[in-house]
Amino acid sequence: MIRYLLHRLGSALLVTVLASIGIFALIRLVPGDPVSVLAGPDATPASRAAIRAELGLDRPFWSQYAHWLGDLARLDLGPSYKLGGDVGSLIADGALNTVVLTLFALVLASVGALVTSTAAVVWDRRWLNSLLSALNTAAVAVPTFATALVLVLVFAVRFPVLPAGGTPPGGFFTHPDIAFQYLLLPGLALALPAWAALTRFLTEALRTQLQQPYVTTARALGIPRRRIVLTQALRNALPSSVTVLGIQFGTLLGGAILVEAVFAWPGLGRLIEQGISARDYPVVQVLLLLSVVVFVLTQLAGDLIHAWLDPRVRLNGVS
Amino acid sequence: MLDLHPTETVLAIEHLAISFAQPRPAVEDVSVSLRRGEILALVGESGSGKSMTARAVLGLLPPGARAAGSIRYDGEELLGLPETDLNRIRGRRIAMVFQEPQTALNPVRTIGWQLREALRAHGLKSRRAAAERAVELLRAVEIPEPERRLGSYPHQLSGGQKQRVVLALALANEPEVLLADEPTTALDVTVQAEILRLLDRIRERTGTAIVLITHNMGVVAEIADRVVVLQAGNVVEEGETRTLFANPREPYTKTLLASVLRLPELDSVVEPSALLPSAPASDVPGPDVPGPDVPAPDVPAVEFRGVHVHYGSRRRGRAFPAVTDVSLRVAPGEVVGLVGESGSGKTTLGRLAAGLVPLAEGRVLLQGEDVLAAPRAERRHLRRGLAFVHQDPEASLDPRYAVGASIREPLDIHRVGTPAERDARVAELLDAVQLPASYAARRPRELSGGQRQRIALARALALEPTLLVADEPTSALDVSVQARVLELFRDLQERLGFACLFISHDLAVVHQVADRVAVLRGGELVETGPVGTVFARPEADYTRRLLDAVPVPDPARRGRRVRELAS
Amino acid sequence: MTDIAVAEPLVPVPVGPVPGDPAPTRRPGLLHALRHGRGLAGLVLVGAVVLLGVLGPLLAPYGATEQVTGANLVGPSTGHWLGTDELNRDILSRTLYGIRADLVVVFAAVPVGAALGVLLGLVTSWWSVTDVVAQRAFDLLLAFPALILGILLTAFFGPGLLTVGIVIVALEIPVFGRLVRTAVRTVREMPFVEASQVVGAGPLWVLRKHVLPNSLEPLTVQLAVSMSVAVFIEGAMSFLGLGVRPPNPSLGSLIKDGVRLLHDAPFFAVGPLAVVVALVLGLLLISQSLSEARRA
Amino acid sequence: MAAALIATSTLVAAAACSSAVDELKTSSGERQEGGTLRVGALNDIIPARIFTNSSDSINLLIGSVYDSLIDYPLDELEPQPSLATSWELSEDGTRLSLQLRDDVTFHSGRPFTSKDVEFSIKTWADPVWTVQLQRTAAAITGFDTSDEHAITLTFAHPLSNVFDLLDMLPIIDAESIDQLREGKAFVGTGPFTFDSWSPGAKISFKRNDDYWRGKPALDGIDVSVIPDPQAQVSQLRAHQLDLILGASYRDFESLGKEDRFHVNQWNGAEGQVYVGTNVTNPALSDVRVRRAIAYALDRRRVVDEVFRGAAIPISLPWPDYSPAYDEEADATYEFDLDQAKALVDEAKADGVAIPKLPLTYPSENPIYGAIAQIVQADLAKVGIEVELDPQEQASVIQQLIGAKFPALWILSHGYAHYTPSTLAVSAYPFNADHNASLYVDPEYKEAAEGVWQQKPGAVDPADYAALNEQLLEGSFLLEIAITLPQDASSTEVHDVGQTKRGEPLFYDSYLTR
Repeated sequence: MIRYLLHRLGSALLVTVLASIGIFALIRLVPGDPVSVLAGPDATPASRAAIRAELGLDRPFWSQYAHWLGDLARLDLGPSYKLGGDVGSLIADGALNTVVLTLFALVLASVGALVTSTAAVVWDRRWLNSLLSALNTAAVAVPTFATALVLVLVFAVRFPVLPAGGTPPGGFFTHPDIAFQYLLLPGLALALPAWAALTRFLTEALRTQLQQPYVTTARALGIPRRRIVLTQALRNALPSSVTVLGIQFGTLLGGAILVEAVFAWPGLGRLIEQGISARDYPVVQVLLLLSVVVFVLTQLAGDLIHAWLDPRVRLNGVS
Repeated sequence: MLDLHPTETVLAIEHLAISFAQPRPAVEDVSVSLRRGEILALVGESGSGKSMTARAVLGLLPPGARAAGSIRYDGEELLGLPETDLNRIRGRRIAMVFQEPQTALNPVRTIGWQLREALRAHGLKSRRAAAERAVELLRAVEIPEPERRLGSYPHQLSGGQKQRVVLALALANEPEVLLADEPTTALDVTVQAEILRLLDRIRERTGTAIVLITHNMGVVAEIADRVVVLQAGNVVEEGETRTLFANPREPYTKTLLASVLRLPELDSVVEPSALLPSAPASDVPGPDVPGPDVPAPDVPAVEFRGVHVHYGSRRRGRAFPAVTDVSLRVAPGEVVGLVGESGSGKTTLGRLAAGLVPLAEGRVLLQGEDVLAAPRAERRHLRRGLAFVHQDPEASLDPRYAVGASIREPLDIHRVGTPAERDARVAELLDAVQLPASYAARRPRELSGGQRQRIALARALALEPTLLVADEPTSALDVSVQARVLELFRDLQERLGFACLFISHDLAVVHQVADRVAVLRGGELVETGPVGTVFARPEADYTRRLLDAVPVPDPARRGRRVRELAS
Repeated sequence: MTDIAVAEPLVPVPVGPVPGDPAPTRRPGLLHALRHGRGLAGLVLVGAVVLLGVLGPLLAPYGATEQVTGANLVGPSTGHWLGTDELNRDILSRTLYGIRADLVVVFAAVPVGAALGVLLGLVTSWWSVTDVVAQRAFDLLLAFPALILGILLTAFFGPGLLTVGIVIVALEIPVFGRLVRTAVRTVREMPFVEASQVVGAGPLWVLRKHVLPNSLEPLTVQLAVSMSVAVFIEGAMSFLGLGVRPPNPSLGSLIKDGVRLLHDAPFFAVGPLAVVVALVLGLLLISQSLSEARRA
Repeated sequence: MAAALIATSTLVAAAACSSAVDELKTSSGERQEGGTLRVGALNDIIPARIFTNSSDSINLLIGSVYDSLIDYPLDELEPQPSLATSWELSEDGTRLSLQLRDDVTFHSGRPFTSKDVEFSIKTWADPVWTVQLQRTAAAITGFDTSDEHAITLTFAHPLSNVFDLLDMLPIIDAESIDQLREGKAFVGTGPFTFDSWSPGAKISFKRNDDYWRGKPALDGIDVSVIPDPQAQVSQLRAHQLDLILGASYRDFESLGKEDRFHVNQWNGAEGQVYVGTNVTNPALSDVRVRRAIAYALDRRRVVDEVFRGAAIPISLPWPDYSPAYDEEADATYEFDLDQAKALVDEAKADGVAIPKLPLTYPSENPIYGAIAQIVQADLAKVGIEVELDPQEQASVIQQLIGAKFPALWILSHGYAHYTPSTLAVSAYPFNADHNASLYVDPEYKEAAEGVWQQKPGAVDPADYAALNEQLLEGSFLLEIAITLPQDASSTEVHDVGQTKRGEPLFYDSYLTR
C-alpha cells in the first residue's frame, strides 16, 4: 500500500513539474503583451520599458522560470500585474469562494444522488423510475448557464426570495444561515448536472450490485430487500462511485467558471478568465498549475478512498 | 428427531412449470417430494431446470420468470407468496447454498457482520447473543479459530472456508430444509470431499433435509439417499441411489451414467494397454499430414528445463512464484496430462509453453530450440507449430466474427495459400471436428458450448501444429458433451499425431486422454509417469490423496470409502 | 482456476457510463436500439435538428445577417416568428443558420477528435513505455477543465468556430484515448486474442482484427455523449464570448445574446435554447439507449 | 428532485430567522443619517496603475480619497478652486503660481503643504506610473516651495493644457507612497478614507470626519467588484446594491424607465467611439475610400440602437462646450450611402483595388461587436467588403500600440472633453509623431503641436480651426459618437455627483429610508 502510494506520488510530482514548465512557456507564447495591457494605449515607450523592467519580463526565459519556482517554494507569489493585489491573497480569496461553492455543490449532488438513486432502487416502481429518468435527462440536457439564469430570474428577480448573486456580505462563517441562502442558487445550478450524472451512475451501480450472487445469498436468508440495498449493495457500489465523484469534482470546477460568471461569484473561474484576458502571467500560471495539482490530487484521493473503502485493497495492497 | 417421522414429507413440489419469454419453458413439469432428514439429489445437465426448481422454492426466480404448479412447505403453499411472507420462510425454514463461494459472500463486510445480519433477519437483535451464536455456527461448520474469523473479510478465506461460511449462514436459523445448488463444483476435489462429509454430518446432527443439486454423478453416489434425474425441465427417473445406479431404467439415465469417466481402483493391477498406448519414440506424424517442420523423432515437441515463473512485478516487490524449477519433456505425438489443484501452476506451465507468460528462469525448448533466444523470424516460425485451446468456450472465440473466420485466422496470419484454399481448409477442419461446413457462417453465440470447443479445436489444428496446449478444454461442458469432445480429441490426436499438453483438474479426464501424467502442487512437480501407473500406484502421498478424494460414481463402494476416509 | 494477478492501477478507468459491464456477448446489434423507444426518440430529435440545419437556407425567411430596417428587438410576430435581435435581424433565420455552426462542431470536430484519440490510444497502449507517456499526456490535457482549455486556446487562436473546434478536438483526444486503452487492456486478455497470439499474430494484427472491432460499441456510445458535450462546449464558449465570429450565428452565441437581453427580450433565447436542448437531449437519448443495448 | 429541493429551499428561506433578501430591503422614505452606500463596479483597482483613470473602481477611489488642486466643472473648462484657492499665470505662460489651503490635513493627520504638490507632480512625471499626461507633467521643470501654502511651477514651454493636469492630478501623500504601490494604504485629503481592500472582491471606504469641506453624510462606501454588468443589474434589482457603475446601455435605458431606479447620464466626462484606418493599407491609402467609410457610418442608428440614446453622433471629437467645437465642421459626415458609393466607385475607377478588409475590435465588450456588425452591413452596401475580426482586448491594444492593425478597427479614445491640445498630444490615436493609423503628415503635426505649446485659455481659435481642418482632411480616424457615462441607483440614493475625470462623487450623497 505504502509502496503503491509512493509510486503514485512520484508520478504525480513528475506530471506537476512537467506541467509547470509547459504552462510557464505556453502562457508566454500567447499573443498579446501584459505590458501593453498594463500601460494602456496612450503610454509612452519610456513608460512601457519601465514596466517591462519592473515586471522582470526583460530577463531570459529560464531565469524567469527559476525565479518563479523560487517564489513558489517560498509561497510568495508576488503581486498580480493587472488584477490588483498579491497573487497569493487573490488566489486564496478566490479559492475560498470557489471551493466553498464547489464543495457545496458536490455535497448537494452526492447527497442528492444518494437519496434519489437509493429511492429509485428501493421503491422499484415503473412510474418512479420513468420520472427520475426524465428529470435526470433534463438536468443533463439543459446547459448550466441556462439553468443558472432561469434560477436567477425566478428566485431572485421575479420572486425575490434568494439573493441574485454575490457572496454573503459577512463571509461564509459568521451567519451560516445567510451564507446558505447565498450558496443555494449557484450551488444548485452547478450541482444539477453532477447530481443527475451521479444518480444515473449510482442507480446503475446499485442495480448491478443487486444482480450479484451475494445479494441472492442475502435474499435467500430472508433479509428484506430494502435492508440489503442500504447495508450491502450501497456499500459495494461506493468505491466505484468515488472514482466518478472525483471526475465530477473536476467537472464542477470547470462548470464553476460559468456559474461564477452568472452569479457574480468572485472565484477562481473569474480570476483565470480575467487573468488570461489581461495576460497576467503570475496569476494565470499559478492558477493553471493549481488546476493540474488539484486534478492530480483528486485522482490520488479517489484512489486512496477507493482503496480504503475496499477491504480487498486495504488489507492486501493489491486488487 | 431423525427417526420420528422418517417418511414425512417436508417439501412437496408438484407439477412445477417455469417459463420465460423464450419459447421453451425452463421447467416443464417437475414433481419432487422431500422427506424429513434425507439427502435428495437433483441431477441433470445444463438446461435441465434443476437450479430453477430450487430457486422457485424460495421465490428467487430471475425477473420475468413465471412459475405455475405448487410448492408446499409443511402444508403451506409457497408459490405466489408475497415477499414479506417469503422472508419469514427464507433462511428460517428453508435455506439455500450456492455454487460459487467466491461471490456468494459480500466482499466488503466481515464474516461476523454477515452472520449477525442473517440472525437479525429472524429476530435475534442482541449484538452479543448474535456474536456468540456466530462463533457457534463457525465451529459447527468446522472453521478453525472461529472467534478470530468473525473479523475476517471473505477474501481472506480460502475457497473451501468460504463455502463453509456460506453453509454457516444457511444454517444460522436452523432451517429444516437446505437447498444446496452445486455446492462443491467450484472447489478442488480434496475440499469437495471435506464439504460433502460436512453436509452429511450436518444432516445427521440436525436432521435437516438436504436437496443437493449437482451434475456430478460421483458426488451423488457419494452422499445422496435418493436421486431425481431431470432432463429439459422434466423428471426422467427417480429412485433410491443404489437402485438407480445399479439398474437405470430410462435410456437418458443410462447414457448419463455411461458418460461418467471412471478412474481405475487404487492399487489395482495396471492394464497393459494404459501403460503402453503406443511407443512415443515411434510416433511420427502421419505421412498424409506433414507438419510444418518435421522434427527428428527424438527431439521433444516441448521441453521445460528448470523453469521458474513469477507473477507480479519483481520491481515493485510483489512477485510470487507460480512455477518453481520444473523440468518436463513432451515427446512428439505424446499427450501429457498436467494435473493439480488450483494454484498448482498447471495452467501457468501451459501458458509458458504457449509463450503467454514471461519466463523468469530456465529454458523452454520448442522442437529442441530455445524460443526466447531465437531470432524474431525464427520465433514466428516456431510459433506456427503451436496452438492453444482455452478453457472458456464463451470467450475463446471472437464474438464479432463468424466461426469460419476464426478458424481461418491462423491461416490469414501466416498467409497460407490463396483465400479459396483457406476456405477449403476451413471446411476440411470443420469436417474433422464433425461439424457441417455450413457452420462456418455462424456466430459463436449461435453455437452450444461443445460446438464452440470443437471450433476452437479446429482453429488450433488449422496450421497442423506439432504441439497443442489444451487448458481445461472440457471442464465447462456437460458430461455427455465432454465425453464426445474427448473422444473426438483422442481420435484427432491419433490421426494427426500432434503432441499435447493437456491441462485438467479432472483426473478421470486426464486418465482418459493422456499417455503420461505430471502431477503439480504449489508450482512444483510432484510426480510424472505413464498415466496408468501413476493413477493405479501413485508414488507420492499427494497423488494418492488427490486420487482418494475423487468421488466414485458407484454407491456400492460408498461404505468402503467412508471407512477409508474416516481412518 | 485462473491464478493470474494482473498488475493494474487500483482504480480502474471507467469504461462506459456504468460499472459491471459484462463482456459484449450475445445480443441484438446496437442499431436495433435506435429503432425503438428512447433510441428512436433521440434519433428523431437529432434528425429534426439536422434537417432544420441542412434546410435552413430554404426555410429561413431572411438571411442570417440581414438587418431589417426598423425592426429593433421586436417581439414575436407574424413577420418574425421568434422576433428580432438588437441589430434588427430575424432570430428565426439566425437560429436556422446557427444550427449549422453547431452541426459542424458536432459532426466534424468530435469525430476528428475521436479518430485522433482512438488512433493515439491504439498505437500507444500496446507497449508499456509509449503507454505511460501517452497516459501522462492525456492526464495533462484532462487536468484543465474544458472551459479553461477553451479560454487558453482562444488566447492563442482568437475567438471563432475554428477555435471551438480545436478545443473540442483537444478535449476528445484524451477521452477517446483512454477509452481505447481500456479496451485494449481488456481485449488483449481475452482468450481469443491469446489464441491468435499463440499462433503468431503481432500487435498490429490483434489491434486491427480484434481490439478495434470489439471496442467500437463503447466508442459509439462515447461518441454520442461527446457530441452532446460538444454542443455544451460551443454554448459555454460562446457564452464567455469565445465562440463563433460575428456576424455569423451559432446556437451558443444566440443564447448568449438572448441571455444578455433576457430582461428586455425574454423571447429571444427561447428558440435557440429549445434547439440546443433538443439536440443534446436527442444525443443523450441515443447514447443511453446504445449503452443500455450494450448491457442487455 | 430539483422541484423538491427548491421547495425545501423556499421553506428554509421563509422560516430562517434572518433572510438574506429581507436583510437587504432597508429603505423607503425620509433622509437617513449616515448609512453605507453599496456600489457595484466592473473592475478592481490595480495599485500600480492607480493614476491611469483606467477602471471604474480606480475612479471611485481617486474621487473619494483624493482632492486635486483645481476642479473643472463637469461641462466647462473653467478651473475652480479646490486645494488651490487662487492662481496666477505669468505673461509668457511658462510660470504658474498657486495659493494653497492651509486647513487641510491628510488622512494620516499630517498637514498638506506645497511639498506635497511638488511630490505629486513629480510622481506623475515618472514613467513607471504610466500616467497619460506624463508628457505634460514632465514639462513642469521648476518648483518653488519656499512657502508652505503656495507653490510656483515653471514650465519648459507654454502648456495650454496645464489646468487639465492640475484637474486630474490627485494630491498624494509622500510618506505612504510605498504602501500605495502595494495596495496597503491610500492616503489623501478627500472626503472618505480608504478602509480595506480584498482584491477581486471588495473595497471599502469610511467617512473622513475631518474633511476640510465638512463631514460627508454617508458613513462609508462599500464597492463590490462585479465584472458582469448583468449581475450588477440583478443585484441592483434585488436590493443587494444601491448604485451600479457598469450596466449595458439597454439596461440603463430600461432601469431609467422604472420608478424604483434613477439613471444619471453625465455630460462632460465623455469618451469617443471611432473607426480607425491603417492608411498604409493599399485600399485605405486613398483618402476617398476613407471618406466613403466616414459617410457610410450610420451614426444615428448606432446612437439609437446601440447606445440607446446615451451618445451624440459626431464627425470631430469635440463636445459642444469645447473651444475647438465647430458645429458646421462636426456635421461634415452625415450618413450618406450614395455619396459613399460615389467615392468608392471613383476610387475604383482610378484603379484602387478594395479587397475584403478585416475590421478588428475587442471581443469582450458587446458594444464594439454590435457597432462592427452595423458598419459591416452598411459598408457592404457601398461596395466595401469587411470581415469581422474580434480579438481579445490584450491583443487589440498590442496591435494599437504597435500600429499593427491590417486595415480597420473600432475602439474608443478619451481626452476630447479637456483642452483640445490634451487630445492631440496625449491620446495615442491622434499622436502626430506616431499613431496607430501610421498617418504622417507635417501639416497635421504642426497643427497639433501648435495648439499645445500655447498659454492656457489664450489659444487662437484659428489654430483650432486649422486642427479640425487637418483632421477632416486626413480622415484617418473616423469618429462615430461621443458616449456619455451613466450610472444607475435605487431612488433611495440622492445627490450623486461626477467629476470631469469620470469619478463618481459621494461627498454630498445621502440615503433615504
